[in-house]
Amino acid sequence: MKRVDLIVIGAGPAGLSAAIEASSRGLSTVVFDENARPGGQLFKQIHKFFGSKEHKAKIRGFRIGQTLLDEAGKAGVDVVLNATVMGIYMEKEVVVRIGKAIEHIKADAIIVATGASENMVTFKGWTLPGVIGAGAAQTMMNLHGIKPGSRILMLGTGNVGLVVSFQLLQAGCEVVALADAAPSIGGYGVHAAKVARTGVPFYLSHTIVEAEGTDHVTGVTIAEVDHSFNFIPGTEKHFDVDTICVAVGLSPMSQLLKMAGCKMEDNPKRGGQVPIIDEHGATSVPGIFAAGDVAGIEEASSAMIEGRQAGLYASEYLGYIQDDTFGEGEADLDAALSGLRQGMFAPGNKGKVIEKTDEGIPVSTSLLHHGFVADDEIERFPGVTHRSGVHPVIECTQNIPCNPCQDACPKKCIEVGEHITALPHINEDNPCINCGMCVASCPGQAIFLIDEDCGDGTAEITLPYEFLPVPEEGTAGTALSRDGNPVCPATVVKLRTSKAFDQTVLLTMKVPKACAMQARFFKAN
Amino acid sequence: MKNTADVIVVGAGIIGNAIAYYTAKKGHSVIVLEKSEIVGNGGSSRNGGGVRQSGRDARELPLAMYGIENLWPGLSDTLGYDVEYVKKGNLRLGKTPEHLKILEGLAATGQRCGLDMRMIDGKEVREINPYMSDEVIGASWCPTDGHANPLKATLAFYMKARELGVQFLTSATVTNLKKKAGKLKIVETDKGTFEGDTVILACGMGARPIAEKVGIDIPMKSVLIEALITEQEPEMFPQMLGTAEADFYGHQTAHGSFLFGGSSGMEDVNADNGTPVTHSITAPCICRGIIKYLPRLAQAKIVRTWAGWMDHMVDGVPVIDRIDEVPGLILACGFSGHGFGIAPAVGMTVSELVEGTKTTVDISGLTYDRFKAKA
Amino acid sequence: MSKNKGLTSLNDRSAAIPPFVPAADDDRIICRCEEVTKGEIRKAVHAGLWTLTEIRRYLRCGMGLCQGQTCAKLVKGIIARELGVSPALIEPATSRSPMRPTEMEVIANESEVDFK
Amino acid sequence: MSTRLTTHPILGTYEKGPKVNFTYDGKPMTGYEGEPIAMALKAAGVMVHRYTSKKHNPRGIFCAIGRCTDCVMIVDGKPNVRTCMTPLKAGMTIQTQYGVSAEPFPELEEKA
Repeated sequence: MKRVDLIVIGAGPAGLSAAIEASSRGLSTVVFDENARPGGQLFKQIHKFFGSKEHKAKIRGFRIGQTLLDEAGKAGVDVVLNATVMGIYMEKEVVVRIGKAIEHIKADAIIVATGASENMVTFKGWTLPGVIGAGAAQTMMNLHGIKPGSRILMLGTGNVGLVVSFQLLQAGCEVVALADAAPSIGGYGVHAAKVARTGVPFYLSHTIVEAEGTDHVTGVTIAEVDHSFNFIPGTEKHFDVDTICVAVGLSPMSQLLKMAGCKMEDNPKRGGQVPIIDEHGATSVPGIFAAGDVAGIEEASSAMIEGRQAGLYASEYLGYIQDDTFGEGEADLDAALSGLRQGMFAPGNKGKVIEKTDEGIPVSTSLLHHGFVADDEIERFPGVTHRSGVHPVIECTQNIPCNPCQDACPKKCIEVGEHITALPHINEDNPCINCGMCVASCPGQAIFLIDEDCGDGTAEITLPYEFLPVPEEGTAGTALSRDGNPVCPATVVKLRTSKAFDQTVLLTMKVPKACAMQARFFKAN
Repeated sequence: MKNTADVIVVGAGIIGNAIAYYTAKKGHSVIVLEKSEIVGNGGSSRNGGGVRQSGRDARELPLAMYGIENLWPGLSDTLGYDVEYVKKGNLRLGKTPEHLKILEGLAATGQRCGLDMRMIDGKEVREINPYMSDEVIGASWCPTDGHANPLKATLAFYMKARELGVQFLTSATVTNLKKKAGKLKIVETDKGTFEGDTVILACGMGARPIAEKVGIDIPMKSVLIEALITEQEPEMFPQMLGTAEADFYGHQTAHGSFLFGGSSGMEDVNADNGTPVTHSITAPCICRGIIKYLPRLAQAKIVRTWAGWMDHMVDGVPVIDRIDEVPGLILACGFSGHGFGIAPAVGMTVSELVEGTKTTVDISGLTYDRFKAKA
Repeated sequence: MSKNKGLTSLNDRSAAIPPFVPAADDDRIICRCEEVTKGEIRKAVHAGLWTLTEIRRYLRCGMGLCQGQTCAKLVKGIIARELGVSPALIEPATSRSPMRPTEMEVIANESEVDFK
Repeated sequence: MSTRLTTHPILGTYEKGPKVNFTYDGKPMTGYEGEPIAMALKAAGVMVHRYTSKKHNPRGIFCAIGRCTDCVMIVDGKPNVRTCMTPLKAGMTIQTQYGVSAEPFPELEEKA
């Protein structure tokens, strides 16, 4: 039987990273993926990633995917596409379907990086065409250029629900509302804020009563739920929609590991049925490793590091690594991974109610319940300061693992510090030169460059703009506040694009001086 | 739950469940102990669902014939759960003259025992089942055979028995059997000790190490069998199918999917990791077999394959017997891969053994003391 | 649903569980592939099928084309609620080859494929 | 109804194969070669891919990545083809699937 050192199952962020690591250490490595193109979900991720430099922060997901592919090519990784692994049998034998045949192949080590599948909730009418998973929406618009619908309700306010809602807006769809049965928003506040400021309402403690329609969705009714998730009569809200998008979490796709005989556990903190693994990603079956979402739901950034780790340990397991070189790489990866696993959204904090930031600042309750920081809350955060001339206002209010703003500012005006989950603060000693790098680099689109007083009764606000059409300079319109409501008239006075901004347009609008701390989005009339 | 009952049954497969049902129906209290956490975890959920008389050894044929005549037709109504019984005949197919010779032997046995069974040629095979390939040159045909859904039938007996008050304990491994004043009464498990006037071992291969505790050795071995099921297909044919060489057997279920069992020929020597894992070579082998006979199924998609241990008795038929040398012990094991179709009759018969009455069906060929060294 | 006191294992299949109460959403499809409803699953639990495997075998939920990708978690939740226990107590479904529905002619074709 | 995006603020334009013709329940349609069949249908405003066996309920795209199998249709005479994973080719015959057949259920005949 054909045998290789390592079989990696899944060519997503974890699998590719694992294969690159192992291949560069000399292991004969083959990657199988059932899809026609590699990269897993990375190529559907058009937003800039969070994290730090070593996590490829501020780079858009699909570009990271391309980089991984290039690296894999350079490392000599053999990626076999349209190759569906049908099972892992005894003695680490993998049976894979390629074309019209099946192939038996053995490996001395296997890394399973099969990722996750979407969870579902049921409601009346949930099987109607027009009710789709959030992943389906991403696939349609970001891979194939098809609008998933015209008017869409999003169920779920985890990061997937928030990010996909924004992507739907970018694709020109109307998102009528986001609903979530939970009492507070599950994903990053900054992701919610960039959706809320465009005027999309959030309905927390609300879920779907019914998807309406005979042959496909024509409307939806949501209603408020009590603590036991029972509907509260009289709270129904109806929307005419043609699409309902469901984003209620992910489950590890761990069936192959179970079939291979790995010890499994039901771990809600890791998203469901996961293999029991040690800190190296090793399962209970010697030589079988797990990396990425299949070992516990996290972000793609963590998946890439876990993949590298699994690749490293598989190399060690097969005797391709000397002890001294091993220690170094291991420590770097451990540090990178632990960086991502801190802050309010750390895996250990799942389900906990956090009332204060690490800095001791009360969190914004408006952000958690409505998707935006209220006017009377914003001033207490360290990124929000006032001075004359153009200066950054950083509306970053939660401890999330992210620090590109610190690296982006050439004048060291913005500081996050050693812990990447700390809230960014302004170094008042250093001047802002209005270069815009911070605005473009913030994955949360939470940084604004503001001249609070231009001297003529107006203020200028520079904001990140990622929609089409981009309004021309001189366009008159309306400024929307954080809650998406019109706040004052506004005029576009400057548009900046740059390769360094990576498709993010820096739009500067002029508004009445009094609205400098309210106006956060521009809508053409 | 209580720890005492009139009857303790070890094994909650279709045999154990049927015994529990018929015994409880007669008014006896019953406790069923099952090693797995799942009811029906052995061969009961890993077979082709054949309810046939044809091809059986003369010693167990009476059970099959009685069941088909008297029990299967009304079983869904009796149990209150649909077991999807279909009585539309069994085709055992042959492609070579050697195959036909095997089939003629089986047909002769059936006829000797009064079974309506005959040889038919390829043309008649295709009249009965137009999907058969031209490679099929003949078959044995038994019109009163049929099939049922083994998963549902096993659980139907369980659910009905439970309704009748039978107590089931899963994840309970029997660790010892003990006599009380010369009579087998005590069953020790990792979940406690149970006591009954009769102890019935209906746990397949598991019966061998348990029976050893009271000095009884059952000459059987375990063999891994595999099954597979397709996606839903348009309705094609109602017969139960088998082949002369038994390379596959199965039927189209009420749902539309095709359920087949089969083997690779390596079952006796395949390695195992302690759980019944499928082997990578078996499903391909079964599929190749099926396609030769039924080319139309080449594009049917397999959605699932699974494996399970079967208890193979040295002479290919079970022991169903009250063991005189161990008063209180009844054996019902070693069904050798064809226990499903006779399960209702076995359940009824064992309930008669419990009561000590003369059995309705002649099981004199299935005694424990029949095993002798070769002459 | 009232919580059942003391049911810490699902081994004693005669143990008392909360009574079956018909619900308005009993006709809701849970398994999309095999069109199994919530009510059917709930009734099966009350008939003694306390494991995911038994429920799947009896009702076919999770046995269709997608092999439970979508409904396994939902079914598990329903079983747990009916029994008044934590979903973690419900054994997970087994995983079987093939991971995706595969034509017989493909499985039958074990030719050497050169994927290099 | 949903339409094709010609430009996207982040992705720019989409790479597509050549335009090809196919039929959907006998009606001529066009799509791009190599894109999943489901996408070509979605772009053409087709929502219902099949009606289920038991309850005869409509289904369409749900997961779009080959997991849920809700989007299966009859493609070139073959039932249960996952349209979200199967690339469109010129001349394909795509049919709504009723149960596992192309025959409309009696009560749906009028619609079909």
